[in-house]
Amino acid sequence: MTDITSRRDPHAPGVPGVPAISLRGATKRFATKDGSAFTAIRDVTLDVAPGEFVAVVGPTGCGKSTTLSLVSGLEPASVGTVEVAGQPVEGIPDGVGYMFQADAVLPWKNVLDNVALGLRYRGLRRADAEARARDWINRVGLGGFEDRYPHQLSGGMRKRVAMAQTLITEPTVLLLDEPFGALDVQTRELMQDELLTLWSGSGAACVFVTHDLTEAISLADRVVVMTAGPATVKDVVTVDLPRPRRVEEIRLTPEFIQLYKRIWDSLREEVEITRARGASRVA
Amino acid sequence: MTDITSRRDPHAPGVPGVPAISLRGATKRFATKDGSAFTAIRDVTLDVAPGEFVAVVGPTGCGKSTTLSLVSGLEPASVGTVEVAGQPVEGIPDGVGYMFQADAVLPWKNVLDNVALGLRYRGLRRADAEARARDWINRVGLGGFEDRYPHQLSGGMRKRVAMAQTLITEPTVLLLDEPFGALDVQTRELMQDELLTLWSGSGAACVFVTHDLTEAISLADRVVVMTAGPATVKDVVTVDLPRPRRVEEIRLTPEFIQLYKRIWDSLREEVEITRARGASRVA
Amino acid sequence: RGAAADDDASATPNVSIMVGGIDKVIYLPAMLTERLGYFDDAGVDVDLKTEPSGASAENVMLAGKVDGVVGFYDHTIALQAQDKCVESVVQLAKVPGEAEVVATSSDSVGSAADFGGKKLGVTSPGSSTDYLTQYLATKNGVDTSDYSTVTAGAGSTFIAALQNGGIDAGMTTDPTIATAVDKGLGKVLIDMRTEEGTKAALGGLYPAASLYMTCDYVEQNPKTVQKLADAFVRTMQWISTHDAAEIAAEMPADYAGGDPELYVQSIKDSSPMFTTDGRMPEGGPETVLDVLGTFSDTVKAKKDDIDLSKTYTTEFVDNAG
Amino acid sequence: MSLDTQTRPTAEPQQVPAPSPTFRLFRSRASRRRSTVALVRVLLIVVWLASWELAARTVIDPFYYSMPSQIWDRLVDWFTEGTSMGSIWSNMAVTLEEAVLGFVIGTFAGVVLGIVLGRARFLSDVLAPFIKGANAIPRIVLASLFVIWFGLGMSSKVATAFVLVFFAVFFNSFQGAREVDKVLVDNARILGASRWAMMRTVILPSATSWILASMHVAFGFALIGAIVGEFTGADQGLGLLINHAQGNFDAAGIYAGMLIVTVLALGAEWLITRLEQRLTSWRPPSGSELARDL
Amino acid sequence: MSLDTQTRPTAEPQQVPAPSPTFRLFRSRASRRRSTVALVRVLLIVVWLASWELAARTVIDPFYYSMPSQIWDRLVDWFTEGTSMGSIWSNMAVTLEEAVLGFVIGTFAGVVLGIVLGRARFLSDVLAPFIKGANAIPRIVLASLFVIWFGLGMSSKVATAFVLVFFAVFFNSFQGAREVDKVLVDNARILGASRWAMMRTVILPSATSWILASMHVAFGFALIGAIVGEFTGADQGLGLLINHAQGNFDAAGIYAGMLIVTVLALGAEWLITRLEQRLTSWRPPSGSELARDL
Ligand SMILES: Nc1ncnc2c1ncn2[C@@H]1O[C@H](COP(=O)(O)OP(=O)(O)OP(=O)(O)O)[C@@H](O)[C@H]1O
Ligand SMILES: Nc1ncnc2c1ncn2[C@@H]1O[C@H](COP(=O)(O)OP(=O)(O)OP(=O)(O)O)[C@@H](O)[C@H]1O
Ligand SMILES: [Mg+2]
Ligand SMILES: [Mg+2]
Repeated sequence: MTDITSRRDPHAPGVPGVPAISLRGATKRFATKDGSAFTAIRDVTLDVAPGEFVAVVGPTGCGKSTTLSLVSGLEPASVGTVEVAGQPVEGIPDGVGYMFQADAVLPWKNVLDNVALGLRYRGLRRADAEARARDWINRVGLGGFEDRYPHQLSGGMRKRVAMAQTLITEPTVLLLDEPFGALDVQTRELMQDELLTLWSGSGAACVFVTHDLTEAISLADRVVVMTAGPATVKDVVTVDLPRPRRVEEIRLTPEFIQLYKRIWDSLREEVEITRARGASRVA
Repeated sequence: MTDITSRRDPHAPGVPGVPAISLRGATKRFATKDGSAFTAIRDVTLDVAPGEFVAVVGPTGCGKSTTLSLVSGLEPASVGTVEVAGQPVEGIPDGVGYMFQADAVLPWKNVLDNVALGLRYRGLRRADAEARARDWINRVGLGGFEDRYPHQLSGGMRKRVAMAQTLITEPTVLLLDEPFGALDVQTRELMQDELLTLWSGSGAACVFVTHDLTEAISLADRVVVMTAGPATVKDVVTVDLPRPRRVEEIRLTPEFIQLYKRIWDSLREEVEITRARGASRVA
Repeated sequence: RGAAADDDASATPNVSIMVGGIDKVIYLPAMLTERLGYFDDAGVDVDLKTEPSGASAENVMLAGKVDGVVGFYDHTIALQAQDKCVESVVQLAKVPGEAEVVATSSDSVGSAADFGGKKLGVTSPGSSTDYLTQYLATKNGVDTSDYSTVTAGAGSTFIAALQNGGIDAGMTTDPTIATAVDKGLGKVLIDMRTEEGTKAALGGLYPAASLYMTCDYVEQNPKTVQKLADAFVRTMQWISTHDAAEIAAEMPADYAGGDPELYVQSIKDSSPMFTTDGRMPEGGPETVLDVLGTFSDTVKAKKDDIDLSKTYTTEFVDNAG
Repeated sequence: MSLDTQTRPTAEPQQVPAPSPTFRLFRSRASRRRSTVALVRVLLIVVWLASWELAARTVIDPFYYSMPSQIWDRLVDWFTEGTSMGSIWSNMAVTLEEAVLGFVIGTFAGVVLGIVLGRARFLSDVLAPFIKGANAIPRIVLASLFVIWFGLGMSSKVATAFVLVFFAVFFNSFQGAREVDKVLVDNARILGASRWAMMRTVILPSATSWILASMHVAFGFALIGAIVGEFTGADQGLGLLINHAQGNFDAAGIYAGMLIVTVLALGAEWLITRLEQRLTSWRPPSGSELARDL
Repeated sequence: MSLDTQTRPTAEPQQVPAPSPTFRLFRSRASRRRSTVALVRVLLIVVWLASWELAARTVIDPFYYSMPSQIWDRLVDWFTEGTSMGSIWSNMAVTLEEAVLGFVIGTFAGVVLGIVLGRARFLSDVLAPFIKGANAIPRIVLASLFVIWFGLGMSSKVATAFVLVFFAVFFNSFQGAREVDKVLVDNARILGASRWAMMRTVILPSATSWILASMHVAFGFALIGAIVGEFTGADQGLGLLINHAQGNFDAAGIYAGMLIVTVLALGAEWLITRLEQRLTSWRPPSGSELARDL
């Protein structure tokens, strides 16, 4: 793994003391067909400092993606406040990068154009944008596939295109929704490396949704465990392992195992609640 | 984990001695834009017996999904033969169930109707189909969400709907393309249980694509490692661990660790080749 | 339109004339004048346009898009009822050139008195075929509500309607009349293509095809109008001195459609309707006013205010020659 | 960097039964929006009519353009006194019947043929040029051919309405059937869908928004078809009324006729929109959020 | 249960440069398919013409229905001798020019307005009833209004063609702009797309198949519009030629005119299909595989 520099970068953007992301009692309800409201997340309060890496874990369907959509400004909160860099979120805040859980690359643009998209939107000249896009395509291991269209790629390759598309804009608030789920173990580690390299240099705040606890612990400064839906923050575990970390080494250390166990127990409770609720509702 | 019965079920369908799936030198080429051919898989030879559980691992983009699409009859092989239950594949063979890597549930049907779909296609009466669908919805932990539409579900919930949709038809050849990637660890184990329960009773042949080696080893009779694209079968590792298996116990046994290491090394080579190739092609 | 500036005896003014169906036999003098070269001889450059479907030709003229219209005289009266001054400068026909054709299959219609309960075809609602039919019926004691008016168009649709019983009888012009008779589908019941027939049917002449222009145009471009009148009057005289075959020979070949003989026949049947001098026939305007004043909603209301002398002028045809 | 770890209440009900205040706020915002829309519409109409009336009384010639007050008088006249072709209601009924018949038959044929050809490559390759060519045949010419073929009765107008509706619906259904997501079709095939079940459960629902989009245009076309047919040959109907007005330089009559046609079209439109809402109720509530920001 | 573990060759080239025999087989199969299609088409035409000719010579009356041999004679006549309205080529040129202009302007306006309204909820809510109502106004009535407004020149026919094209394209662009996948729009917003960039890179490409589908119908409509305009008042054009034939019981002339219009439409269709292929080259090669089985 790449050497990772100090996680508190002195050049980090954002006013010191002002959290990059701040959720205060954020609740999101969706209208359902019969007119009643379905609460997806409830009273979520969470601050993420500039330059901090937070991993979010929680039972499936609890509300992790919904939380990210509030931070990104794509959905307004029903109750509570959401702030990015100290400003209430209205529309898309500046500097937010969001890699969606679903496939979101443009089917009518090839890999090169898809990756260059954010730069083109920011008004870069085509040649410059493409040069940087090529660099990113190589970093995610897709060199040679520049002129393929998304439907000609495998699921994992599309994910990596989306990754490059998001990272190329060098966001200061980076939201990643299960980015590496469709990758093989090794590629996943390579991508994790890439991500850490970018992040550590930039001082960006990063929120990383994953189901892989090992991944969560090895990447994050803090791991947030969410409750069964409607989700709220159940537990926050600070990962005090020194950086740079070498996953293969640390995963056998007692600290790692203890952290893993703590998160695992916390999460299991929630999953069981989710499960029991599903079963009882039908009974 | 549930108790798992003998993996050679006496009531297994299929003629004894005739493999449920048989690929012989199967090659698949796609036409690319400039008229030349891109080889996705090359010369794949593999037999799967009735009642056997085969896990397939390989670098991302190597051709795993393509292999499944040949077996399912959705794509014809360019060269070589593909047989299911001793019959050459033309159109969709009887008894094949295929859970796609991409989202494939019908957006205009709610969860209940989506799960009941296969039974309705088979001509079951609505009431019967729905009763069985409700049962399956509970098994995958979605009780209470029967009348939700797919866009109202989280990514992991949609995957579980797809799972139920596939399993309800009780296929004799079961193809699963990264079914549990989007699930949290616990839900994933519950689903694995469900899958094994169904499979062990049915004598179905199962091909299971995954990136999670632990999952592969704990579920499969054999693990097939594929080479970097164009994929062919590189290595086949027989998992001789006794069933029923308890993942949490066996993962610390020396056999497990040895198997893991063997597969891991084999796979790492391929991933590195893929990676090097990507890098060199641009250089 | 800067036509006034062109109004000079020596210059060659441009005039655009819209014909309400350039290939209809009743409007034949327009194209014939051009074919005979009389417009050129008179020193006027005429641009003939066709507008196949009736009434909006006048709108186009009033909107200043064309200078003159070859159409039915009765429009000048209808327009006056709407406070628009339009006058006929050359009268091409003294009778409508229309005939009531009865389907051969229906022998129950022996005269207009038998119209009751029948389906009677007209070319379009509010056209002169419509008003003449109403007039004929009423005059023969059949109320307009006792028969049904059917729009049957002209040409093949009319013929087909006769054949398949869509109408029992209908009023139309040549070559539809000639075709219906030729195909044995219909016979002429009331013939308003001749002076006698028209007088018998309507009690007077019914001036129809004419060249009319807005009063303003006529006032501002007397010399141009004179040239047009000269050309048209020559044509009218030419028609009266030549037989149908000679006339047909002057017309564009494809006006004969599929059947040249039939075309000659229809010219022969219809040519008695033309005036020989372009003059408004005596008593004609009164008949027209009588018909429209009875049945047209717009004219009915203003019947007593209509000043017929403003609907035509013989000034130019008098000077022609 | 602060963080509040909430202790969670024991049994938070997942469904909130009574709408919370926030929700009521949402709803009232939506209804406020609806009334704004209605207001702006009415305002537009009033401004338009007023300026028309004013212009007609001053600059433009009402002989061509008529004016709202005259049109209103004509409408009142038609509805109280009747028209020269009988009661206005029966004229409307005739035209509407022709249009509705043409619409229903045309839509049905267009959807069926469109979907079938959309999924049957060979058939569509063979038939495409014929259908595309047929679409270019001028409908007024066809209208008179139909009068010849079918006579002056209702059938010739229905046929004219049909040809207008059919092509509009056909091309959209055809494209809609082609655009179906391949993975959905594959999934249904694997699940054992028969040809017919595939059509019913996958192709048709997926093409629904295509078909509905064409239906919005199609009813207007059906009315046009009926009226063109009436122009060519008929004994009753709104087309004749308009034609009659044209023959009499009655601009007010022309515009009044067009107005009635428009109102009929909007009525049908309303019904189609209701149908649309029913058929697409499974969709995410359409992108108002999204449109706001765009 | 057997299994062959292949030893892999050291450096298998990932791209196969020369088409393998299998590939050549594929290709020849595709070309064989193309020629079958052509053959069936020709066969259909021959059968149709022959039965028409036969019927006209025996049962049906060629006075109404004409017959292929007469139509052929009329065409030969037109192309060698010319028509009463000048050379057939100049008539075709006039009509084509009107149609093309109406088509281009109508498509442009339809796409722009459709896309803008499709994404601007409030505007579309306000304007929808007006546009839908306007769509129901009979085009023949409009055509005569256009002559009054724009005169007898080309512009009135272009306007008639325009109104036909516009609505067809508008409704599809509108719906196409609404159907854009929400996640693609969200992604582009996050990536910083301006309103205009969003239109250009997301909405428009996504609505392309909708727009193209409507363009297939629209050129036929443009021709119809031009011809309707010519019916209303003109001095040249195919519409007059057909109208002239109608007035003279020249059934052969009517059908010959329609045939020429059809050929023009197919020519334009061919061009649109080429455009379509270019614009949708990013798509998976359409579901022939799929259609075969369906
Ligand atoms: N538009 C919507 N309408 C109604 N309910 C919704 C909507 N979007 C999400 N939900 C519900 O909100 C809950 C949370 O969804 P979300 O996508 O945030 O889950 P998640 O934690 O990301 O799950 P996963 O790990 O499976 O992706 C789910 O129960 C889902 O059904
Ligand atoms: N329609 C197509 N046209 C061209 N190339 C294709 C097409 N479909 C797949 N490919 C290529 O074939 C290769 C194998 O794809 P496949 O989807 O089988 O990979 P995979 O092993 O399933 O990968 P992943 O683990 O990422 O899902 C990839 O390089 C992909 O780009
Ligand atoms: Mg999610
Ligand atoms: Mg795959």
